[in-house]
Amino acid sequence: MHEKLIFEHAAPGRSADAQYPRVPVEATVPTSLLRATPPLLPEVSELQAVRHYTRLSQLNFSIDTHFYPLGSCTMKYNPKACNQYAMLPELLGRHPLAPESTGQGVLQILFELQEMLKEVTGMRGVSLTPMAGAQGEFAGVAMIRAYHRARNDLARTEIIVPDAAHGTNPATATMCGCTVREIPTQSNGDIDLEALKGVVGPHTAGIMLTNPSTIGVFERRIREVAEIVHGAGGLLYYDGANLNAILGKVRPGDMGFDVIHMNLHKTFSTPHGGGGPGSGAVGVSERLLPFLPVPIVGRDGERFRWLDQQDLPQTIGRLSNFMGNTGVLLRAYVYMRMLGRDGMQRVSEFATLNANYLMARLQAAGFEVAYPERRASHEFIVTLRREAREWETNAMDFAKRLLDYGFHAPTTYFPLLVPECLLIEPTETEPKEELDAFVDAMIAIRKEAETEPAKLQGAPWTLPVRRLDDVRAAKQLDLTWKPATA
Amino acid sequence: MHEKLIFEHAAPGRSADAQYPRVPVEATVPTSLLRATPPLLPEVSELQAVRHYTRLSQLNFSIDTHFYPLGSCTMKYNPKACNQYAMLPELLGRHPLAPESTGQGVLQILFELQEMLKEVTGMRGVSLTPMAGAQGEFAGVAMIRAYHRARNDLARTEIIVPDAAHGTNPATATMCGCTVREIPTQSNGDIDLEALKGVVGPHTAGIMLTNPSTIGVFERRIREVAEIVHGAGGLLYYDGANLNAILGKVRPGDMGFDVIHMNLHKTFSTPHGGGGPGSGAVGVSERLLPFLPVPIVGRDGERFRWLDQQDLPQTIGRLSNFMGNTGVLLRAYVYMRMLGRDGMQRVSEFATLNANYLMARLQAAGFEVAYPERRASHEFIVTLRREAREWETNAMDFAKRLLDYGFHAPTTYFPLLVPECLLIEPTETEPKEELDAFVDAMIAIRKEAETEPAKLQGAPWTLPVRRLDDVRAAKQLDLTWKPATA
Amino acid sequence: MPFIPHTDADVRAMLDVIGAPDIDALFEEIPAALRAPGLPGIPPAMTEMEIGRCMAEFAARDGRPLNFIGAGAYEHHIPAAVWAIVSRGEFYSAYTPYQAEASQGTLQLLYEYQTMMASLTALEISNASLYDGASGLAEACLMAVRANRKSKSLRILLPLALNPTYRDVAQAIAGNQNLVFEQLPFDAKGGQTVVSALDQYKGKDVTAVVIQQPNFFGTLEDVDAITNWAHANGALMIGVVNPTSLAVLKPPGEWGARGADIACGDGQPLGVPLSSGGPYFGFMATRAEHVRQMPGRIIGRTVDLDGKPGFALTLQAREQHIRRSKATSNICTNQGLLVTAATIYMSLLGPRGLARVAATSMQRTQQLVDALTRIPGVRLAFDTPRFHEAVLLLDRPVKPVLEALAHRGIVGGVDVSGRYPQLGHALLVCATETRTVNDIETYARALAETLRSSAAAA
Amino acid sequence: MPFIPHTDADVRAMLDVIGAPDIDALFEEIPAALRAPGLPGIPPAMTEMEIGRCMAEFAARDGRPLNFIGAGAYEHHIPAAVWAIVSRGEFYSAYTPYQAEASQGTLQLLYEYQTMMASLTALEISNASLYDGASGLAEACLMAVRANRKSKSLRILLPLALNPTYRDVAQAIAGNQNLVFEQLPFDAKGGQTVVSALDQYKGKDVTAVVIQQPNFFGTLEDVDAITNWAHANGALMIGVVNPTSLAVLKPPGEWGARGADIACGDGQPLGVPLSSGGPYFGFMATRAEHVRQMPGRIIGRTVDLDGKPGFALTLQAREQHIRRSKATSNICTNQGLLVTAATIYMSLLGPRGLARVAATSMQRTQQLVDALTRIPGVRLAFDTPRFHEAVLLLDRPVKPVLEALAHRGIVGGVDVSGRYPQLGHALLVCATETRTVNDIETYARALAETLRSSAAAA
Ligand SMILES: Cc1ncc(COP(=O)(O)O)c(C=O)c1O
Ligand SMILES: Cc1ncc(COP(=O)(O)O)c(C=O)c1O
Repeated sequence: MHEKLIFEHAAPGRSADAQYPRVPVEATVPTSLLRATPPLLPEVSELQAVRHYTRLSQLNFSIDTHFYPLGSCTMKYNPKACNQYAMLPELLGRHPLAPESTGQGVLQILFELQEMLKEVTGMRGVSLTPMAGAQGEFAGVAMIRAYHRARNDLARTEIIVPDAAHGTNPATATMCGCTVREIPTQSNGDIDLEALKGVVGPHTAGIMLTNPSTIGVFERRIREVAEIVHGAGGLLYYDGANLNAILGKVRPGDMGFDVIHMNLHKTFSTPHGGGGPGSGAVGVSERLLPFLPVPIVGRDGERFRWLDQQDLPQTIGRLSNFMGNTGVLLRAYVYMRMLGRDGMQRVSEFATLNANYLMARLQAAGFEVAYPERRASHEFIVTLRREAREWETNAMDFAKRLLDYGFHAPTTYFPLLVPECLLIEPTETEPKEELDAFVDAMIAIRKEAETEPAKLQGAPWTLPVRRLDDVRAAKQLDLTWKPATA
Repeated sequence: MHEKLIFEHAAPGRSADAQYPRVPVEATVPTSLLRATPPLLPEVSELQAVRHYTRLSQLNFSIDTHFYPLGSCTMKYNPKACNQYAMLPELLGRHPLAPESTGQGVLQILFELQEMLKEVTGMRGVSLTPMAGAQGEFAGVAMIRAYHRARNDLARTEIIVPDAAHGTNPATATMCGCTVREIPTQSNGDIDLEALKGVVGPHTAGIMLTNPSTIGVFERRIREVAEIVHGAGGLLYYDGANLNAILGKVRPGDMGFDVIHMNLHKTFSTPHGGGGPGSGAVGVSERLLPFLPVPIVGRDGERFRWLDQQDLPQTIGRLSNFMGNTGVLLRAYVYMRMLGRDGMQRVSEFATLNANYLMARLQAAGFEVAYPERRASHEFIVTLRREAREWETNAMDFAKRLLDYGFHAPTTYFPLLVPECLLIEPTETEPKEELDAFVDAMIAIRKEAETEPAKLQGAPWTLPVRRLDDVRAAKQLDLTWKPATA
Repeated sequence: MPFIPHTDADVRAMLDVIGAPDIDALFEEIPAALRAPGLPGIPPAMTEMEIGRCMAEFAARDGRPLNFIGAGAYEHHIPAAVWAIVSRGEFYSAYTPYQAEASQGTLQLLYEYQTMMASLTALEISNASLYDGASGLAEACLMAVRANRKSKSLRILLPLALNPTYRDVAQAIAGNQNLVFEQLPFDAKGGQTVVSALDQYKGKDVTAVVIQQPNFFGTLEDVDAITNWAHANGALMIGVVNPTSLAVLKPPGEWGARGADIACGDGQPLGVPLSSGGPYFGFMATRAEHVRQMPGRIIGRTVDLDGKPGFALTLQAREQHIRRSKATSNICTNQGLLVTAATIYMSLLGPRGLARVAATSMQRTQQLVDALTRIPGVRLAFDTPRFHEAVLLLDRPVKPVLEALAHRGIVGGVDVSGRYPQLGHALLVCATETRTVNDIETYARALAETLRSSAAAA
Repeated sequence: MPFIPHTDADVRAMLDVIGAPDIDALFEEIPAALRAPGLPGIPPAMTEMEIGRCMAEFAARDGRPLNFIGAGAYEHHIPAAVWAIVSRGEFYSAYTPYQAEASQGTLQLLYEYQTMMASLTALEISNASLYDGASGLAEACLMAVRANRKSKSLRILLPLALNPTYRDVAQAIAGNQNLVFEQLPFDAKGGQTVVSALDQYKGKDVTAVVIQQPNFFGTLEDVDAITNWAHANGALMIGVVNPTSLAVLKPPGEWGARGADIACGDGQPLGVPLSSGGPYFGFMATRAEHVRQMPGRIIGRTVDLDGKPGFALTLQAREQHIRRSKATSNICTNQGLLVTAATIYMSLLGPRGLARVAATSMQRTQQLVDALTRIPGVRLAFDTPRFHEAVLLLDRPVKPVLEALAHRGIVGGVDVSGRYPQLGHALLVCATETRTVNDIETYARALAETLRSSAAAA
């Protein structure tokens, strides 16, 4: 189904009149400040807009319609209750700067959320303001810097990052004015401790780690890592993107981390929204408490109130105009309350069960797994290097062909250190049947790769478009529609 | 896309636990009253249910996704506001039997709706309780009967119905214990007055008419019809299914009708919901006021209250357990307030413009229109008898092929008196471009009918299923799924 | 022009094609004398913002009192997923699936619904909905007349313990076809229909016997005995049932030796909000032998040209659009969207969830009865097994008590003494799984205070 | 197990395939000493019904006061269609469109969004969102450093009349890369940035000049003069703008002789609910020449293997997942769903609707100012052209007045005297098209009474 652009549905003078004030009013400003020509917004009727965007929506794969095992992204079911209860009219209508006396309900929710996240991470303080994982990383590294600065330890500007790290880690280090030191991953998936020892020193601000790492295994010597880094005067940052794997099983605080961000849109299942919003709440150990980004919800007896710069004079400051993605936080809160203490543990148990089962089945089916001697965490890596070598195919072809089979593709070509890889994260909310169907599809596709590789190379065949030309997209930039100049 | 049955997603013991009380409780009733085996409800997770029904929804055509010119059904845009504001938590949560003091808001809405419907129809009283058009018809004919009975005019048990009438009209007459006298339609689309004169008499309870009729033309001699029927002692029933065509242009009360039902789900755009709910509010002239179905909202000064059997001792009674489809009424109310007095007139103007334009274009393209010398009302009939004669095709083939072109089919084979007909109702909310695209599709299909009729006979080709075997459906009844007996 | 997409240029171009000078000309066939001078009585248009504000104000005026009424409409928890999916345009804005190939979503869902309802009632066939429970009973009575070919009397026995509005509606609808409804009394102590009252009809022509389980008072009837009596006496058995209760109670298909013939009721408890009385939906199930007498839409599974399974409306020959004056009913538009909600609801609850909702509701009602009957001046009318409703007897008129409770934000039940004067000051109460122990205490406290202060005032 | 579909049989079968005795064995690589003993501090699970009740109670506690605050987040009417569509699972539960072919819905929508925003700002290129307006400004400053290759100073001029939180956020984020923010004062009478204050920077290396239009006080700035100054002095011009205002105000791309280089701001006014502060979204637009310096996702139109048009993420080489430590920003997850809302909002409003919202909001604010300044003890701080906010000066501290108003259900504005002590008792108020003349009167009456009674009490 091809759907025209909204602009192509427009006609001059057409509009959805019910949506704006009936009476025309002049904008009373000096002409020099006035707009000369109206903006190119579409002139369509309400039905046209509704039909257009409803049809567009149907062109998407999503959790609600498809298995979506996108590794590192935790595409689990987003309970509808979270959306419904976060969208109660009172909650939606509240202005962020309204007096605290008119917001005790929402403040209590946020306070309780802070407390629950402390418990889950084993940290001492939490700030909810970062608006996604990467901003949480920013807050974390900025706190590490502020810590060293506060101790007048100004030379510490290096951030150590394993080669398997997500791109946001090094990018964040740079945004915080640090330089990045990369260390290799061993063939067994663990960090190379010798290499780590080699890079730490008086310039070390800290290390950023995910555990389990982006290659889907748990770093067993995490205490040694902590000792080495702490011993050298650095701090440990925990990238919480993979918290789903260990919820209730092991806490970052107990592993020795000083700061963590959590992707609430992953572990706590707030919707991914076609790219966001997320939330990157941060938690810290005792020593970083003074530096947390503001505002934070505090409690005075029965009243809740915002803690601000005045309350935390050493804060790294504000990261958003108000207090972050409140609506996302409300959803995470509802989700956490529905899980409860037992449900949270089940999350990691069944996410891990699903990943290990899927890994075992794919292995049994002859696929090469990147770290076969390791337990999978909540995700694992299949490398298609053999398939790529033997037949005219690659991981991207497999990914595109999976779409034809009705599955969203796993993450492709990440982490960068495993060739032709698929990073597969089934999540705990998928039933065994779905995993089995995925294995069947993978087997069928490999058979096609062998016998009719064109089926893969040309894939997808059954979607609204066939394979798109990315190179052309980047070379012949077409980033906005322009009306035909008739 | 094939989607399994929900039962095929189930596994014993699986469930959406967040949805029911956590603590098991015994049902404390004598065993003789207890259920022995659990019912066959699916055992699925919340994600499975959400995914299944989301995917199922995508298999539908609907106004929100497709042009849907289903004649006689007024498939116009259903404004989202109507849904949102009818679903405010307070409105959804209110028990129908809660004291009137706790329902003044909703009672005021219903009262105002009654008043607006009186104005629109030119009638003296309105009851909102009938739950669809057909129940409105029932209420209307029952009132006609009650009227005659009250006058001790017991012989009047015949209802006159034109041959073009919708099936609900004769079916309703029967349900009211009346017998049906059918009268023919003239070739110009008007009622045969001589035939009418021939059937009226002392047995005549009344006549049921749609005006404009189901053949899409306005009965010009409606005053004569009224005189004949009234003269014979009968009453006039107005089937308001086509009210969209004349809103604000001519009022049934002014034409001489004694009773009308309105399909609020047509003219007042409440959603059709895949088959309902609707609302068949009825309006009556002075003489039928005492017989209106209860309850009705009355007003005592500033308070609103339910009028019941006690207030209307001659009422035909109650037609539903409470007061009809309140939620539908709320939606109609919001819609009417958004239209306002001018907007209502525009409804009929543009519905009529669209129908006449589409008719003119199809005629110009060589299609045969059933009543070419008449103005179309908000709908019109194309007969494909020529196409059916000349090529191996028929109206059903055209309808099915239209689906491939992305249009819902018009109503087929109704009214029964026009062979191979399509009853086409574009409604006022469709833009000219959509009508033009429909004409293009009709032309393309006719070309196919001539050159490759198999394209039509095998249609649809692009939908989730190809043409379904209706005969088999009726012969080899398969009305419920049965688990495989393994 | 809200909701109208026509530009001035469009209008001109379209009129040109039509060959009409202006839009008004399109109405020229309407006799001038009849033309309306506009609609001066209709208020001017509001924007969406304005009506939204207005609706929010109406809603705020009504508030959200704590509800203890059942009486045919029950406040159950509705999973958020239900209406999130029901509100999708593809379900919401489609119509009756006349074009089966373009409506497989709705059709498959309805087929699943039929399966669930058939199983819930333990009967073989379900239709795809009627308007509501009360009108559904009227349809069931009319159907019984058609199905019971041996009976000529049109006599239907209705228990006095049947929801009185159901009786009213059955009378209003089926009365026009001369059905005769006669009443079966209930036992003053137990609140159950008196089985021995059937004896007077022995040997008489009875078309059908109706029983409601649980009955209007919430009391459980001796359905086995009554069903057996009906069948022994050539009558069809019609059960009016609460679908939630069927998760724990014996289903109509298993009543007595042969099972009821028709089950009907209101589907509202299955995911449909109270919403001041509707839209709800009526359900109906029956034995396979009666399928051609059943009113309403029925969906069947069939195959397409490629032999692939698919779904379509079937047995349309029973319906008004084909059979016209000889149809099984005049119903056309039904309550499809509510059935959509119910199907998703039942899928989410499953057999275990629905049973737990039923059992918890029973327990809550018992707790409510216990708490309220501890108050001086309040006692229980019938101490027999019940589902999730009970009749309480007060020592004074009910209405002022309910008004006083309403002022405290409590909707405390229904005054049924008007319909059942023989009971005295009778109050019908209900608590479902949505009422907490706290809620029940709140009610009990408020009632105790109300009775105390009105006693003091008197 | 809420949200987990595994049956006992599934678990057993799966463990067998894995070859593990139980689920716990899957965690064996975690050192035993680190294993957590559960999560005792987390409360037990609630059912959906329970948490729903709880949330409704929280919400009811906060109520729905009448709002007169803007200050960076504006209460506009949001068409019902917006969130009805945004909430569709296909938008709501998808992620970043990495698999373009399976994400054409999101991608096409974003391409449409980019077109709308580019046009609204009169710049050539828009990205697909940043977190919010404040962090967007920080990104714009960092981008300016990259884009202005001639400047080495990292010096950015920020007006004091800029939303102070934006300044805080810019400092918190960009400060780590040693950007230096210097302040441009505003005119005490007019509330506008003093253009002549730029003179002191003449000949100095300035990387970029920021201006907010309208500024934090709602006042309109002389954007032409400032833009011209920036360009004459080798600085890039960054405009922080309110998107609604752009329907009537001169867009950044047309400021001065050459237009601003970067426009950014918060997209919240475009269909995003206030929701206690988020999620909103930041937008950013720029000239084509700077596209490779722009942070955030960008969507491009391309063709598929058959030559059919389609949409894909493009210019990913700027982003963290490819460029890592050299990326233009660390942003990954953005605010896609809010952009979805904004795109639908802009489609529904169109150029006419958005202009009318803007102009009506201006008018309402004027009416509000007129009504409030009629009250003794209340006067206007700046009588210069403004958009839809204004600073009022009270004759006493603002905070207690706001608290008193809150008790009357009115959220009367923001106390800005903390951030701007030089203004005295300053109250920033706003009225959009959602505030009626009635609302304004209600506020005026309440304020008059509050001031009167607190005067009496004092
Ligand atoms: C391992 C890892 N770290 C960090 C991030 C960044 O989080 P966000 O996208 O919320 O900014 C991601 C997100 O995909 C991730 O997978
Ligand atoms: C002309 C006409 N009359 C009556 C009806 C019956 O109305 P309802 O379907 O609301 O019962 C219809 C519905 O399609 C109709 O088109």
